[in-house]
Amino acid sequence: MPNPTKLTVSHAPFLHDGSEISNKQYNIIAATLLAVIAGLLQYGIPALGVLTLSVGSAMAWELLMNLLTRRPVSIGDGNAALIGLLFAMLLPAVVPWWLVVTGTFVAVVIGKQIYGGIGGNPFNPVVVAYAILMISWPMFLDFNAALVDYQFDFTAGFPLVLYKAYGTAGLESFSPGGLLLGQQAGGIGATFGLGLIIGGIYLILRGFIRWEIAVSFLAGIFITALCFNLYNPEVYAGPVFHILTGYALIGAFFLAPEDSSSPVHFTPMLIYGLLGGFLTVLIRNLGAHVDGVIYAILIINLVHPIIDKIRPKAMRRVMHHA
Amino acid sequence: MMKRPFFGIATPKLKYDVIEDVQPEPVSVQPKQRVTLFIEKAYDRADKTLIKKGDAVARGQRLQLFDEDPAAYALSPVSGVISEISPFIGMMEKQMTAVVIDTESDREDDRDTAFKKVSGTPSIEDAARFLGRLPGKPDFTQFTDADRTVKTIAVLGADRDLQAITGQYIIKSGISSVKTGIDILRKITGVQNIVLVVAQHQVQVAGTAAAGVRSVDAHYPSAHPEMIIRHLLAEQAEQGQIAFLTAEAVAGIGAAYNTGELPLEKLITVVKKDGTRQLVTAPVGTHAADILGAVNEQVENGDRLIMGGPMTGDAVYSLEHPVEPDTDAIMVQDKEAIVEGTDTPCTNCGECVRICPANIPVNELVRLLDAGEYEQAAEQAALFSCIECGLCAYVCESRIPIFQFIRLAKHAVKRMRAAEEANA
Amino acid sequence: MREMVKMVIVLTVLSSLSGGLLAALKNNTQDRIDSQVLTFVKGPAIENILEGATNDPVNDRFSLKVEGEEEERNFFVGVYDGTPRAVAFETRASGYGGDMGVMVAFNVETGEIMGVSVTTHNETPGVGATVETNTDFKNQFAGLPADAEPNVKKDGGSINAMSGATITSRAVCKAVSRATDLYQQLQSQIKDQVKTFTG
Amino acid sequence: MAKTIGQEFVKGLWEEIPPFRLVLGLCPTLAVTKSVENGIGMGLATTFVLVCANLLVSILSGIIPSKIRIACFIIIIATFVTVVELMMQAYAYQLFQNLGIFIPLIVVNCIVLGRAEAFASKNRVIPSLADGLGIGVGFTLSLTAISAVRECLGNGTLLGYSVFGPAFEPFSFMVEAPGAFICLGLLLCIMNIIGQK
Amino acid sequence: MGDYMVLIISSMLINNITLAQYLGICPFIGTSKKMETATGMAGAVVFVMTLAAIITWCIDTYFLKTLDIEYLRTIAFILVIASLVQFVEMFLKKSIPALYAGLGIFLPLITTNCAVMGVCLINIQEEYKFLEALTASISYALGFGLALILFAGVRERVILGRVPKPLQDTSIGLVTAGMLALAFIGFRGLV
Repeated sequence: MPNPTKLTVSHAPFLHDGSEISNKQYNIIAATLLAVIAGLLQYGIPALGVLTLSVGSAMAWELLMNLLTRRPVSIGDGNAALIGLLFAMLLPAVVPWWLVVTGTFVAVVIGKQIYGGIGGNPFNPVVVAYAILMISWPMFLDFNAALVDYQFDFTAGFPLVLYKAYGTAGLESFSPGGLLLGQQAGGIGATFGLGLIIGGIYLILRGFIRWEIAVSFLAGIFITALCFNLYNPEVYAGPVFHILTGYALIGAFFLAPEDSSSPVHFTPMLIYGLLGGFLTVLIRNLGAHVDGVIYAILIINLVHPIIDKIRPKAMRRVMHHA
Repeated sequence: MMKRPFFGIATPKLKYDVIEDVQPEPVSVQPKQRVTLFIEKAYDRADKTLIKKGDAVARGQRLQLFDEDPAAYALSPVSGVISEISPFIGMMEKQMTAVVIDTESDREDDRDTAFKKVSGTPSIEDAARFLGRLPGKPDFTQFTDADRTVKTIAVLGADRDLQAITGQYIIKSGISSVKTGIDILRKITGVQNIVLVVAQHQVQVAGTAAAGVRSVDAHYPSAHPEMIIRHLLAEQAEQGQIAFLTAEAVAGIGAAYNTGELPLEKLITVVKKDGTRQLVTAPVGTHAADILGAVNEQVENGDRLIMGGPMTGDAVYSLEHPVEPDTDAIMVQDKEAIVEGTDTPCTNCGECVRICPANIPVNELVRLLDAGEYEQAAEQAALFSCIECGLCAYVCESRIPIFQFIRLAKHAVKRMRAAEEANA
Repeated sequence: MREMVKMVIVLTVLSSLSGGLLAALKNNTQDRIDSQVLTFVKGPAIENILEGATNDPVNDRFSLKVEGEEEERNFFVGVYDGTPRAVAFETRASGYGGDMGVMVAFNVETGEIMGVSVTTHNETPGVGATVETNTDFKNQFAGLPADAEPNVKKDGGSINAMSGATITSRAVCKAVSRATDLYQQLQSQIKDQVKTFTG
Repeated sequence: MAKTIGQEFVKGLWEEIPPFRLVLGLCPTLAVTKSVENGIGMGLATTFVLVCANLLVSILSGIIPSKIRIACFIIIIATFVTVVELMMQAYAYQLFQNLGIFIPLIVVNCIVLGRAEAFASKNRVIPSLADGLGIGVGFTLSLTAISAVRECLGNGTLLGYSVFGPAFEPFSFMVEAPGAFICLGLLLCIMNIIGQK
Repeated sequence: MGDYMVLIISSMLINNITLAQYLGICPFIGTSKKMETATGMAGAVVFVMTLAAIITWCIDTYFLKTLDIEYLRTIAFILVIASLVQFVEMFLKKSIPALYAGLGIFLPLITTNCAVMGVCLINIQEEYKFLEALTASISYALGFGLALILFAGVRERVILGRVPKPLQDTSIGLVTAGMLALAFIGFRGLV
């Protein structure tokens, strides 16, 4: 037959719901916007510098690794940008440039690319990077020291440092409403609680993050903090304080639900979140670290492959097969 | 139409299409020039075939390939002359033989009478011998297999795949033939418990067929035999005790014994590029080009032609591909609408796990398959629990062709195990 | 059987050779090891708290028998301006990562604590381990009377604990308390002995 | 097949360099490489034990009945480890303090027992010596390299001398436990890349 | 009671034998590629480590220290551990074959597992009393087992990923172990 029609041949199924990685990443980036803009308004130009440097260097590292490993260039999927953005959101507004670049190197190269790129990493790259920097240069990540040049019309202390040093006595100047609106020192994109909550709810409704993880993470914080608080209200702060300070909200909505480092089954997701919340408060109240969220997430990342084995049994096939 | 909803908190559900109350009569299509038939047997001893190139065949004639293998046959839907016999490789390296018959319109009335002679006394042997390639492809080996005792026959009047309405139309318009078929099945198989499984809106119509009626819900893949057993017939779920036949096949059996003539017109749902549907009847073996021409559907370079439904069908590379006895739908997809698969790794988002009707840990499975660990996938990640519905690949945000991975892996493992057994 | 005998002989000979070699080596190095331990383990801590002493406190030491203890304890003497004025000795308490040793120096004339310094510890790096360098914390002990029983604020005492390292701080307090007890118990003997070290 | 003495020595420096090629003896590699001084000290101590043990094992291999050979090897190795331990206490006490329990633990270092069992018990004295020396020097070189990287980045110094000047903020993660693991993992990767070429 | 709690948590999590004290890394990397092997090794280590620590503690306290020959500690300990492993192997083979089938192949590996010897030495170095030594040894052993099993869980996943060629196997294993150690730093101060 002369000149037959050339058809596209591929495998079933021939329908797709249209979801794609980049769409999800860009939506998560969009969801951070409220919190990021609030941070920029609060901290001004230096924060913008940190933010752009972080996003830019993260993408540069990704490109470099793509070239080195001779794999398709993947900066278009937005994941590197998201990693850079989330990393910057955790940082104080005033940090040296080399710290940002090292951080994104650790996040993108060691946290993600050496595991084979997106989906391979067993730990959240952003959290790994931040934890490593926190060990190396705690003085640059100390919010009270970093933000000393800023004049705010509210108590400009990092609530958790005050809490660690003076117990509940240091917390009188913080009101839940103020904390929710970002009247606290903290990371560029981690203080404006309301923005993070709105962004998180948007992502949950759109199905880009799992509500099971976010909700159970916050529930874990709430329950544990409540228990401590009831046991000794003089020493241990209440649950609302714990949820609205530090990295609790950004952790619950943006760090813990990261796909590659979290479980996928229903019960494991709940356990994962609850354990994360529990550890967060435990480390804050008893541990050596000021904010427990980073390590709590690392630990739940670590246990996720094992708890994800708690899953319904696969269906037994009953059809007869020749 | 099939996109992810804006609010994606719940697991997406794919709904089966429902036949309209006023459904236009199917368009009748006749093959132009030639038909192609597949015989499920390797064409490996070309000199020993019973049929030869140049043989004249009559409508309804059994075309058996080898003398010692009576199960490898096709039914000629037309009268004509065999113009070509050649090997054909189907999906998963399946070795088949393609037989091309040039139709001769002047021999239209020449009918094969072999079946008519035995149709007075229905028997399972004759049914297997003559009716196994009727439209709907009834599998009579289910009853002759010594390893299993069938206690229930499920007649599937709902459509397995999305967008097709073939099964529903049979129930709507041919319920009396289905009833006759069921009566004959009772007689020839000895199985008394016959259940008619239909879509919810057709329960009343189906009730007239004097059989137990069950309805499947509106969400894909509830009309899949595995899901029907699991949800509707769980009490009889012993391995191998339930046999499945499509309503079209049962109606065909009824019609065949009623008239002594073999019904060879296949009912097909044609889904056009714009998503509209058209029912068509055409002899088994009719080329897709003839059918698409009859419904005025233009196919261009880069479009996709799918034999079967959108979730489980096969994309074919030629418009000359024929309708097979079990091709319920023919679908044309515009090149703009095609979503290509990618080589991106799994991001562990878990959508596949949540949508999988068989509770397979698909995320783990796909990682194992990506690393080539097929045996481990079978042991740890329930590879063989897969019922091949295709939903995992439908929701995959990395656009991994998971469904194809799974089919390949199953094929590889089966072949490996067979080789091991042969060596043992 | 012969093989069995051979096995036993080889093993015995090998073990005895090894034992003999090591015993000889041990005897020859014993003294040097002892002085090395004093110099490197206790030395820095002693020099730290007896800062400004004109003698070498590690060498100017005496030992006393303490009731209920098998081994004798070493006491190090600090000479200031020609007069032996200070004595330092070590006490132990269990910290976060096991036992820690604390060297406590007393002024024999006033009976006040002159300083404390940590000799050995196994505390968490970055947390309890800062006890080595945290002078603010350690300076709180200087000037306390010899009958003091220091305690961290959390336990109702007057010492500010190092942030995040309550257990380590507690252990230091406990060790210092033990030292004050011991000092009071042995005060007269110590004073007698110290006098013998004149410049 | 037979290698010259030189080849026996050189193979420990590249072909079978521990712990990169011979992935053994990871614990001391990670534990003591915070500073170059410790790294070299540990390397030399291990080399001493390796050489002496190889020497004695190859001499005695004719006498030792094969059933109790492992026990004999262990006694020999443990003796030399104790010798190192005592000598170090007497003459290099600070190093002894820094290396801590990893000095007695040379006794369970798989490299030492491995060489005794796999090489020295089957070869003559001179090749065994060369083998022990080669592997030992290779191990020392590896430890020096790893500790150089870790000390430089983690402390900004090399053998105690400042490398990058006062403006450098040390990446102290490298001297902590997680840094040790990650650093060794990445160095191993670099070795693999070099080895492929 | 509280002191023992502190001891347990610090030995198990904070001063984890592998992740903080660098002991037993060879088996940690070697047996963590599959969950089954990891569980087997973890079981064997818990069993042998506890026994070895107790026996060496007794030998040190009642034999070496009384005779004042502590310098023979290294020889004594390694011989005790080696013969203990042999004995346990023989004992299990005869009396509990089921357990032997699970742990058997790991037992010979334990002789050169420096974690076992390390715990014995730590017990002496820290001057633990008998009960403390027992508690610490069990906690160290459990800590090793816990880390090993968690590591195997992560590693099973990492192995299936598309790790670049030069990083595969031990290299990526070490990096992942580093992240494990990083996570365990989070436990600091938790007593």
